Amino acid sequence: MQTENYLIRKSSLEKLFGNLIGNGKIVYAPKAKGNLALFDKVQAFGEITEDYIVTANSAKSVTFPRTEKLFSYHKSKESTEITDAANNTFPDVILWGTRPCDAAAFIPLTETFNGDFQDIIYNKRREKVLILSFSCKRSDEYCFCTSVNSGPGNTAGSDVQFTKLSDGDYLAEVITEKGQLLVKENCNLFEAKPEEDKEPNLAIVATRFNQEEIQAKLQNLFENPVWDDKSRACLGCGSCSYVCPVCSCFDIQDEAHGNKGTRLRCWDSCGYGLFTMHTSGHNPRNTQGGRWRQRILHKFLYMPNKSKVAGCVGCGRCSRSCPADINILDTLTSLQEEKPNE
Amino acid sequence: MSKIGVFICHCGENISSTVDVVRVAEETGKLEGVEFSTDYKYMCSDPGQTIIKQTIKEKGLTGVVVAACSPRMHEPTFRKACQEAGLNPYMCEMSNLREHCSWVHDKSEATTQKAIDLVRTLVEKVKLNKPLYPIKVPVTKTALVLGGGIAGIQASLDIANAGHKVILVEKDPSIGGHMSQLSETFPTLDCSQCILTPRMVEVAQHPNITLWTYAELEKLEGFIGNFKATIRKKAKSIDENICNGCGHCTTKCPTKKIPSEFNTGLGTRTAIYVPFPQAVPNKPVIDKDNCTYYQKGKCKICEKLCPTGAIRFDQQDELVELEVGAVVIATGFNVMQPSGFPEYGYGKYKDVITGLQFERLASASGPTLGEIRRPSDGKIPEKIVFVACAGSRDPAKGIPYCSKICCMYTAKHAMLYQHKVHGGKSYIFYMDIRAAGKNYEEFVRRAIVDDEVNYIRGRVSKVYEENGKLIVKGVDTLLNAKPVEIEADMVVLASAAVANPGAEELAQKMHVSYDSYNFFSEAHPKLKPVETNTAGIFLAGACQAPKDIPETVSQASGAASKVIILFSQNELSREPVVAVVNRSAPPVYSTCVGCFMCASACPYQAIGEELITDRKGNVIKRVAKVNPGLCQGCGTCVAFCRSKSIDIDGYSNEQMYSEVMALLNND
Amino acid sequence: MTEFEPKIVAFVCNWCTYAGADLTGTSRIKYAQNVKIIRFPCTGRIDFMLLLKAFGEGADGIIVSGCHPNDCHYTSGNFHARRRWIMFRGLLDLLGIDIRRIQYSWVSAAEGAKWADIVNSTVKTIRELGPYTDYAKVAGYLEKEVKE
Amino acid sequence: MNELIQKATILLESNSVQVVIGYGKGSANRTRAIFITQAADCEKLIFDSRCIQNLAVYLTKQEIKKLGKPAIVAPIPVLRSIVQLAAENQIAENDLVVLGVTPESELVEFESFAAIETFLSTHRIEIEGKYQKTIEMIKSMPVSERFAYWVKELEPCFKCYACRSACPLCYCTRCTVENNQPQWISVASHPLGNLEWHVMRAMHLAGRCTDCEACYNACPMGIPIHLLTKSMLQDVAENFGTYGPSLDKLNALSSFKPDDKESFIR
Repeated sequence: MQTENYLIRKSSLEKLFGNLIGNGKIVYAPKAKGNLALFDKVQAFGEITEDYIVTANSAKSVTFPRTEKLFSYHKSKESTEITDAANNTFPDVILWGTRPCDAAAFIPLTETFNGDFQDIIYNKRREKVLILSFSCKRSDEYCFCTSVNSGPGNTAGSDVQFTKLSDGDYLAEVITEKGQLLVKENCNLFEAKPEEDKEPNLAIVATRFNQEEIQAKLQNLFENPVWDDKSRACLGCGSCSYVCPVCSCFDIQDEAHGNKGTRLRCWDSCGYGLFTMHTSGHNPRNTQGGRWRQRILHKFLYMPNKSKVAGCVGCGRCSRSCPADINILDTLTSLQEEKPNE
Repeated sequence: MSKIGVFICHCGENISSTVDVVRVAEETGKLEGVEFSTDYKYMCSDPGQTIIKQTIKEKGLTGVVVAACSPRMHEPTFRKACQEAGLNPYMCEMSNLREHCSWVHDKSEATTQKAIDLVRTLVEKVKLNKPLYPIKVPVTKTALVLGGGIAGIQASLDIANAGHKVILVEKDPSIGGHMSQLSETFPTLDCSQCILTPRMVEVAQHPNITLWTYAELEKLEGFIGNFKATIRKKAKSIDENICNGCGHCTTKCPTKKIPSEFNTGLGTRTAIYVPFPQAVPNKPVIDKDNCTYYQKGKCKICEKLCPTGAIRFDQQDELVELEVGAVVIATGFNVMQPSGFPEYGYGKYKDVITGLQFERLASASGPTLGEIRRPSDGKIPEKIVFVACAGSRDPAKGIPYCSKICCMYTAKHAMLYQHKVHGGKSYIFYMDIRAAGKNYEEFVRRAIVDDEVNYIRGRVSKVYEENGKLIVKGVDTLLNAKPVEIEADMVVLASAAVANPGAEELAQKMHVSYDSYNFFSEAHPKLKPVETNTAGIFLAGACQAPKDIPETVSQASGAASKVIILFSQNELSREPVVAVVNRSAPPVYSTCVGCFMCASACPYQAIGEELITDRKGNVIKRVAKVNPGLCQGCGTCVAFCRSKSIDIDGYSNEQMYSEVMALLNND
Repeated sequence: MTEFEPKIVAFVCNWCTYAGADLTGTSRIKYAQNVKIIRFPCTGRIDFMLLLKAFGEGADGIIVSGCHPNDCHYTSGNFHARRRWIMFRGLLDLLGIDIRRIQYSWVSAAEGAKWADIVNSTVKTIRELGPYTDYAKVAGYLEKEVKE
Repeated sequence: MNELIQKATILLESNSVQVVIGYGKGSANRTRAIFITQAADCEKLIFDSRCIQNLAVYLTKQEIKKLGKPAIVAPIPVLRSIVQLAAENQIAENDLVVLGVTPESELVEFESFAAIETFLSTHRIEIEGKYQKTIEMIKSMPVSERFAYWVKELEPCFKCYACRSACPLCYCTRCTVENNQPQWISVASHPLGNLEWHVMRAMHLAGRCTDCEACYNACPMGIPIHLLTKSMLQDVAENFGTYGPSLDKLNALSSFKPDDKESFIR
């Protein structure tokens, strides 16, 4: 559909929030915690912080929770009864205050869950999510959205995107039908707005590399010292994957309690040594260098090769949260200088 | 897939009267992996065991749960039955439905439900059991016997006569113990020393017995068949090899007024002394605390007089390490000092004495040469009162248990008195007369009928002195609680038999359990009366509980036979419940990271290190390794291991975890 | 309304408390059915995680019992256990895991009556504290059917 | 830090070590661990108050071990970890050069691990007052409230195990949480799984933790997990009278005293 532009007054924004909460919707929004902002359930408008570049955690958990019940079972000597979680009804969730990068991340994420296998639970959850993104007025040196075909005002993935204008009011760009419905239900809060260039109200994010170039280079960079060099300080934790809005690897776990139990889908990370460990003890990816390479290749080569969408939206979270200060941009920019293997 | 058999025992009616055993069998039969479940009157009986054995064979069971009494009772029985049916014995577990359920709860639904829970828990455990095979360890065929009383003497002689080496350690300068202090013995009135001394001499001369007197256990390490004992040989201040036992030193020693322990303070001894004339070894020791030279630095008369030059003032205690395969504890008992009972006047009036003191007075080798004379003035008492249960059966001020020997020895004392003091009058205040034993009741009858001892059923409330007499006030409960007052010349208190003062410390050194009175605990009150909870350590005599001589001797022979059985094999099969460090294929080899916290926690120093090397001999990994011979299976290391790399067979992480899960999830 | 019947798991060593509980039986001293025993070789073997697991699986209370100090069949397993418990208890308390629900005790093979007393008094304590709903709520997150 | 750079250069030039583990410039205003193998690169070494990562964690990492014998830039927290790692047989004196850095940014060299221990005896671990206060505040809550407090604090934990990976003492090749026979700890990061994980982590550090705060610094969600280990450090000190790392192989939990005091065992 064609994007529709509206104006929403600063004061109306709070009313909009009030209406949503009033209708019993679950709202996730950035909440301050120490020096961090975290996506969390909020009840009141006052809980929401505006002071963040991006939140420490991504918003992916609303569609891909870190622990997802797939089914539960109850077995006896004769038979086993299974309750499939795919039959569940999932709640309406509103993501309030995602950055454009986070909203855009749902595109590759949804691709992943709809490849060879259509994940019912993921899709049911995704259908119920309304994404109200806020464009970026600030960026930091970790941000590189513009290098991965996105930007501080990218509306892809959002249902509605709000941009704070110089007078404190907001431009509301309605991108989807879901967004239209929101405007309809709260029409008294939205005013018509003529076409306006929002660029002056956005942060400037320098383009650091070209994604397509990197993709082409990576075809022939499997054996390269850069992987070990750039990952030497890697501690082998999973924080980069877990804060990443696109990372979607998971592990299947059964939790048994006597004859009852649950099968769970839990987040997993290619940063862990155990991720590729075989039962025999052999580990094809047995150093952090190999694991770091996998992370980069997966995002910048395998995913775009497979589904045309890269697995990175340039939010920079992985670098910000890395306890060893391993910076993905460092690796990517130095890759640009590498000569591909012949 | 597991095929578990569940066998619920009624134990006659012991279990079935409160637990619905049929339902327990029915409910547990529904559990996954349970192939068969049944209940039976007596699972431990022959037909009961046959049911188990047949079912194992017919159903091809992979595991067995017997829900019956405590595994501490019948685990070996049922494991053996499984083995006979071709199932590894460690694939059998017991669920304790008797001691932990039917005997402690009333009949109710909750009791049956608890029984079901307990059985289910063991079913889940046994599913994770794995076949285990006994560990073979060598046996050092030398026994250590602690204590040279009649118990230690008997045990030593029996073991030695079976052809095994014995080291007999006695803390006093001579063996003989309490029995050597006794005058005559009930119920035969034969002279105690006359029957004991030949045994003492036999010990001294036996080629298989090494006798160390004036010595004590310092430390005991190791395990059955392989103990390492450290003995402190206290300095006797003489060279035993040179001393010929002539006795010059003891007669000339200037310090002569030391109360003689052997004569219970009724006589004296010198600082260099032999405790009694028939002592074995008959060689003196110097009592450093009372010796003038040791205390004041001058004297050395004994050294000057000694014809062989055997005195060694510079002798030091010596610590000797021994390797022994078994230990018999025969450290005896002690007599409670009745000073906690001021009403009896013990300690206040010289003529109120204990039963043991009376033994010395009545003994031909005693301070009065066997004449009954008052300690105060040496007069022969015309009237004598014996007080039974002076401390025994008195939970308030004494000890709650019965000292067992007092009824008999008090009858004996009264009888000896009547025989020695013609025309004397003797009275015994008693609570009950306990004379169960061969010829015991007849003996007491003889005292009452033939020797006219006056038995008064009642307690003594007060003893006090008046005009040179001891006034004994009491009550005769058989005569409508009529007050009784006797003007006596002497009062003898049958003071309680208690544990030795060092018993608790000794038990801790040896890691054997003991009861609240500090008597050593037998492994089972009925079926393992000479064993302790620690394999290879046995009990003989009154260190376990008060006993008379025949009982002590029987138990000593029993303990000896246990040692002889142990020594009849060159190798010992040990329970394979030991810790193991995991190993796996390269490149992991083991998940152990070699922090060795387990090694520092192990009480047995059973954990060493192992170097994992490649083909060229380069060290790849340094990991912990358990010596299964030393490991005793406590599992402390297992709970310590952060990476869960060490586990214990029989109580593995998976087994304990599944027990918790099963116990709390009844569905 | 039926009275709350707490689920209590007892982690006991084989040599002292298990034997002590046997003696309770031999002596026919009655106690509440709520406590069920799991036999360990030694208190030194008792992994703190098992206690936590017990709460996670719905236990309302826990008894941990072994040989008195100096009486350990394995000489020092109970000393190690004691240190572990001191630390564990401090941590649980800081975390707000109700340490009143864990009764530690020394019960020797000769203390049949003490075992009955420990059981009965623990059952009484846990009855007073009520079901451990705080923990059950956390443990039952996936079921969301925790009974208040 | 010229002294440090000079020393590192000499070590690499003389091939006394093959790698220097130190701090270099990082992203934004951060510093990061750098691994210098060429003497010429030693100039990249920096040291200032931003250098808070505990570098000792790298001493047991296989990727770093492969580089050869290391020298390590070691401020106080790193020194403490080195002593504890030595006590736990994870590092050997001859396989490591320690470039100690005092709080005043002065270089100290050590002849032996024992010398480090001696040096540390004048730099004892102290739990800062603000933490003591927080711990006291938490302890003063009613038990139910305290539990709720922690459940909420631990809620953001998604089990990335950054706390574990950043801790020099979490060097196990297989962590308990990775053991699934049995599955001691729920892998899932639901409230129970999170609680169990943090109890286990803290218990496994009891008597070992050197209070470097690496776990807290590493946590991407800012969970105050260091309060658990700090509180346990206090408990160790109060109950067993020991505080901080020691070369003595017997640490607080693998040793005991027969007369250890407690008030809760009946």
